[in-house]
Amino acid sequence: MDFQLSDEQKLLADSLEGWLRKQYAFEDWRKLVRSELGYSQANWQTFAEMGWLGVALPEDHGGLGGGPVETMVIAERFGAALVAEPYFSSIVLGGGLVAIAGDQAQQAEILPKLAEGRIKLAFAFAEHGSRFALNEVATKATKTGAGYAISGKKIVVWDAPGADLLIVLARTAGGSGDENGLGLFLVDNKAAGVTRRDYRTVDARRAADISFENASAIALGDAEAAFPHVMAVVDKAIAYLAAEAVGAMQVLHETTLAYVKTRKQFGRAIGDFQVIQHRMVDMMIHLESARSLALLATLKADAPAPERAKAAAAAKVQIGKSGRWVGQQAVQLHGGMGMTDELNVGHYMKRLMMIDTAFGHADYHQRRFAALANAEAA
Amino acid sequence: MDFQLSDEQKLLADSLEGWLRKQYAFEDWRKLVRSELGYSQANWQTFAEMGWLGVALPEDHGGLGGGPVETMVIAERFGAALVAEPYFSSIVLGGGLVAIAGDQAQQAEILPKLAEGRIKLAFAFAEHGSRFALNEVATKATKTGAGYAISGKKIVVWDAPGADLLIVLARTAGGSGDENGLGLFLVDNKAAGVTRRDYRTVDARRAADISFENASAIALGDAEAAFPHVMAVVDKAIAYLAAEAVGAMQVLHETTLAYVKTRKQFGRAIGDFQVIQHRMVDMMIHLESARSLALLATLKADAPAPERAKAAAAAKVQIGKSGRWVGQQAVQLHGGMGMTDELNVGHYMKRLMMIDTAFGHADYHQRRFAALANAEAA
Amino acid sequence: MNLELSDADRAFQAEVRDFVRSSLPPELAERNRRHMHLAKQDYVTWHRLLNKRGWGAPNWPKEFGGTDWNPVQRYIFDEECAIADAPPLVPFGISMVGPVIYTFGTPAQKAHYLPRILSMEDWWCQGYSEPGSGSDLASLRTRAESDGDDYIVTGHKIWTTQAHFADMMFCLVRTDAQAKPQEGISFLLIDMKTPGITVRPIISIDEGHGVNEVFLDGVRVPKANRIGQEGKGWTYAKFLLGNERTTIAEVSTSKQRLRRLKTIARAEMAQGASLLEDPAFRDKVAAVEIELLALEYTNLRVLAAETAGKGVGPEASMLKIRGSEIQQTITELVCEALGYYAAPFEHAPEGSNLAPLGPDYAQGRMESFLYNRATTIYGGSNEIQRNIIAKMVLGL
Amino acid sequence: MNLELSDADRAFQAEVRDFVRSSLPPELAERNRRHMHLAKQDYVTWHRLLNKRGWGAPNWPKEFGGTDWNPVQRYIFDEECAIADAPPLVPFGISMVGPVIYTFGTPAQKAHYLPRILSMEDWWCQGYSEPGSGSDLASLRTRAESDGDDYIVTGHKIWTTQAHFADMMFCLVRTDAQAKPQEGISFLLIDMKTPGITVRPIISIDEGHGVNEVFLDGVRVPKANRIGQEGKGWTYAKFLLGNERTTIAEVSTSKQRLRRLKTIARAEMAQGASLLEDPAFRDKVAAVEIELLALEYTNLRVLAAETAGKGVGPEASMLKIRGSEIQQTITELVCEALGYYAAPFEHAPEGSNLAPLGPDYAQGRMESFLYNRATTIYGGSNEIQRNIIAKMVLGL
Repeated sequence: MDFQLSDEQKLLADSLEGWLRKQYAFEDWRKLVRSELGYSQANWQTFAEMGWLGVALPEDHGGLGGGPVETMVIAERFGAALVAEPYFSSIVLGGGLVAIAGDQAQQAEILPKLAEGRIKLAFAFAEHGSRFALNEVATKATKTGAGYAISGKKIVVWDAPGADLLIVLARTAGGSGDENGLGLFLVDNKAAGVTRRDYRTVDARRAADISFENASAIALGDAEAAFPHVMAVVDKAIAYLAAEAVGAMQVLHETTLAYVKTRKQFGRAIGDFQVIQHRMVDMMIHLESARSLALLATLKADAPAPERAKAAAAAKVQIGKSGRWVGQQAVQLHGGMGMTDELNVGHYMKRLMMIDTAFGHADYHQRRFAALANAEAA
Repeated sequence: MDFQLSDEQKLLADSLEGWLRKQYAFEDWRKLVRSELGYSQANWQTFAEMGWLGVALPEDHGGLGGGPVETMVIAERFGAALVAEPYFSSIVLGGGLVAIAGDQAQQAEILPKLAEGRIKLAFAFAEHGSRFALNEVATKATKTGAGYAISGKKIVVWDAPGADLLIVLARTAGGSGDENGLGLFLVDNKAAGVTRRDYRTVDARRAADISFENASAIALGDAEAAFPHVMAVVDKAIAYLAAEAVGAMQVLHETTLAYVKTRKQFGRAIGDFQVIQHRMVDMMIHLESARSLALLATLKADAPAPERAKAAAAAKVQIGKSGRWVGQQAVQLHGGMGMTDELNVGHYMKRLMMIDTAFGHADYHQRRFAALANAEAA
Repeated sequence: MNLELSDADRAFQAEVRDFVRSSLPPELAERNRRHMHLAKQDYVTWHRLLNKRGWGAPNWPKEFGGTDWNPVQRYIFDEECAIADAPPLVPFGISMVGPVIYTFGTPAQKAHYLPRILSMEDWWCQGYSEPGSGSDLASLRTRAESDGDDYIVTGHKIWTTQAHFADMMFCLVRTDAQAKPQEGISFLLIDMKTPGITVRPIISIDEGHGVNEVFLDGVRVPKANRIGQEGKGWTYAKFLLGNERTTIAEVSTSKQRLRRLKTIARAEMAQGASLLEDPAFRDKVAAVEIELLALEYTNLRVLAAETAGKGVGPEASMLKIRGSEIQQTITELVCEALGYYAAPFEHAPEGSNLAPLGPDYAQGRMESFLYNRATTIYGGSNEIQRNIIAKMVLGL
Repeated sequence: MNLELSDADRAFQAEVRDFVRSSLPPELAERNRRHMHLAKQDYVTWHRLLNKRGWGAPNWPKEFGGTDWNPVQRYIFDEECAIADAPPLVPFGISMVGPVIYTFGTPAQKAHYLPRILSMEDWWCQGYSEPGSGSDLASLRTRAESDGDDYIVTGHKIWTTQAHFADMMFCLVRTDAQAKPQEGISFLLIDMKTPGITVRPIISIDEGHGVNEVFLDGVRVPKANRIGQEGKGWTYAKFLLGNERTTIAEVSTSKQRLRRLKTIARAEMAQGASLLEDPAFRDKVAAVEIELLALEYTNLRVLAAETAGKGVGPEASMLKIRGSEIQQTITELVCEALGYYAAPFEHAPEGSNLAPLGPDYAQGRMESFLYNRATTIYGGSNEIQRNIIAKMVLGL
């Protein structure tokens, strides 16, 4: 049992922290998210050059062959800086899906470009009416001569506006809710039959609702058996989000702690009041509990499916509950200042709320955890 | 809209408070509950003489014709004094069932004796395996020449050891879970075929598990259509328990408030610490919320079934949650002293826990409330 | 004891309902449903419709143009307005400064200001908080120096709701720097058009503009605009804060939001059933509905005590605590009910022909959640409210 | 980073499991399942079985008869003992006073007391709390007056766990009434058979006898029984309190109780399905299971930091807070799972031939819930633990 970062992992952490400290202050972030694209293409190239895009991609295809721990190191730092660049969509989800579901040729084609920052991916899976169930897919993929034609509507596709390729979860067989008959399909974001409605999200990122009308597509690997791959990548993505949330909560805890030490009311720093002190302690307990389960989800990310899924579900529950609580308390303890768009605190709260929503709220994963844990013990 | 007690109701409250103050101090209670019977027959006679047993029974049959408000006035005072005499079992449940389900002759026979304290009733409804569902009844009532024969097993029949007559909920027709085919049956507690295992409960009261083997019984009213009567009486009983809980919480709040004002640690009264102050405030909020819904359940106790049931369910949820929280915090704030059998605080906590258990925990009634409230709004 | 409305109350309820149904412009109700921050004209329109009916100041005595309604009538009125999605009444004039003026004002102040509040010729704002004194009002630093018949006011107010709409501000200022913190404060009525006043918007986390900073730089205010005695401003400020007992719990608004929450949860599907049938979500909705029911009856008990002339003590802080917590729970559950459609955060300009994103009921819900995070902060944070109860009610 | 046990750890795990399986008398495991308060002999039996195997003091260095186990090995040992329902180790000797004696004691003290702790010839109890000083130990009033080579000790200790079993007490006394509160305290080892000592039982809310009052009336204690320097007792007391980092979270016990909770919830039927399938109950179980998982990994992180020689700071207070809260949640859910059978409260005497009331798994569960209400009170209440973190970790 070992909870220490390796020397290489520490170097990675240091290089991230150094760059972010210099290039990614809150005011830099604010400018980026107000731009049309919502992030910086130059930053993305830097991420490629620093090796961050490829660090967890396979060595055979231009990556550095790192694993979930490297991804966690990145996630935690990106969470602390609110990084808006589409690492999560393009690398964790997109790269993850290509690496697990794509055939050798597809991997060889796509992954090196991803690592070099030459293309970006977005994953279109959610539909209105399926809520968080990944197997409830109404979007259809129909075999054509050259490949597939996709029809259907996907909602809230994160980072779709800036993506080159979309990976679309669609049904080739079976009925709604079947885990069989689901495939992943590569669709050019500019292809005919792809209609995007782009928008900003509450956490200042970009997303789109996308209609597909017989959009031309090719299957990423097996067109009928993608579901286990999706679940595997989503569980890894949850580990990423958990670490991102830990980074964000850490900043909120530090920022709020500094604030309560200096803000005066009734002639005393508000941090002198016992109720505020205990609130800060409970914030810390939430943060440390979230950190423990983010670690667990990371270290189980390559474990057999039930073990992996149980750890991911537990982490998702914890970051959902803790993230909301820590975010809301940070706003509360900042008083009126916490309510302003000008301060960073509210933006962290919003991001944590969106992390809770991604792939299903705490409730949803609590039920998933119960099913897995109770099956195990029976 | 009016939340004031009438002059008569105030008199009733005064007479209860006066008597309890003189005759029912905690040390008196402690002696009573350690006796074989667990309460005082002399007190019971006093209750009869003071008119408390009959106050809410029908005027036609020896009662004073009072209603739910009079019952609430009694419940709150009895809750504050932890009164162990079987008012709830004998009068609220037993008397309530006879008054609603019994035919005229049965009412004329039983109710005056109840009001005079000459007989006591206990209500045998719960079965292991049915948890809190009152319609899940496996105990059978079979027609015989003279009446019915009861066979089955009832658990945790409150106050059965001291009762003269048992009212048994049993099935004459239908299968488990059917609301039709249920009847109420009067069984002599000493009848052949009745085997009782008596015991003490955690709140220092008395109860019994009872086996019936062809025990001779007569039907209380209609032997197949008692279920709506049972629900009506149980909802009134919940209003009683809610008011009893309010009385108990009030004492815990006052006792704990007095304690934190005098108990010193680190050279200050612990009530000087802001965390303790806010805890006391939250205790008060719980108490007042419980009081509001106890009132609502009381004032809706004679309303049409869905309205009555919704108010009772809401009150049961509130007193379940608040009662547990207030009880546990009272123990916590009393520190080691709160953990002793010698102090009254732990006994109130135990009683509040049993009140939450009676007829189903907060969860159970929250679901019941949701079903009623969502049907109403749809 | 009984919970029934009297026949007179029922008749009143029907009267209010009929009026609101026939008078409230549907597009106004619709805008109120969708937006946290209405345009000034929306508030004014509704206020004037009410005032025309004689209901411009539900809480005022008849002699000043009020309704003389009893608390039960005000409760009924609030309920009916909330059910119809009417815009909230703007509190600064009728609920806050109005009673101060008719209780402590000079005949001239009454004659001038009260009719203008009723007609909404004057929109008021509240100059209490300052950057250094949020919940701790006694530490305020805005100073008013005597200069003949005037004061010269200099200072910096913050979190001033709708100052950008306001014609007048009631304002706490320090007239005596030597006195103890709570003494030496005076209560002034300041014309917002006076030279030296600058209003700067504060954008809140919902990206809306509701609150402002107000800078006062050598603002000349006639002493005739002072309420009551110099140095006694704290008394009037406390009177004002203590006056808002009956609506502070926001029960009617929360009930309406809860109805909407259920509508949304009925429409949202989760694995073949509506979200309202999902056990975990249903339980959370039921839990808050029961909390709200408890709050409603606690509020009614307080109203009844008020009607019975018992006066309302600091127990009312309890209503503020639970009311704000429940508002936050409901607005958060609404966002949870929306699932992924809680995410889009586009503020389409009025009159835009872009179809709304996601279902229509999703519009403005996240904004509402975000803006409501302030309810546990403003008007004395919930931490302060608990301090007040501990001290004033529990004697701790 | 990895979570795997090393091969050596796995071998150790198998060794412990085999030993516990083959050595723990089944009736002892059974009694431990059913009762909060075991007989003295039950604890002694299990301790001596372990000691015979060389495991009498898992936390001690080898030179004093301990095991030299690393934190992971101790974690494995705790897990295996909990899974087998072994009685808890009695902490007073091996976890509390033992390390104080081998760290600060004289050669004579070490030679005399340590072997007697290992063999459990001496049962120890802890004389810290007094009626006036619970969480505020520095205010203690028991005084020790010098009389030649002895002290004469007079005072009143309370909440003394298992004093009625004890042969020896380690005791904080005031040797200098003039010094500041935390100075002037000394740490004495007192033979419980010394004249002047009276032990009075305190019955707790579970109706069990675990704690006591201990009255000391002119008790003569040789100065040779003082640990370290006179007036430095506070140092040794803090060392002792700081020593119990690894087991304070009670993770293994809670995991075993959670397994039992699920067994009960699987057996209890509610409307045609097991209670574990009831959505609300299932969610509550899952919630606490996830909390416990977080605690387990936080605990492991602390152990790992300890192994890496980083020492453990006051963060460990966090383990006490969450550990006790989780214990209370689980024991409360167990009582809830029992439904009406949570009510019977008969303490059948050992050897009674009355069948137990209700299902066998209901035995002792309410007692366990009630006794566990103390976990957030003793060892420094959770309020105090939060004060400690605020001050020592957060600098507030």
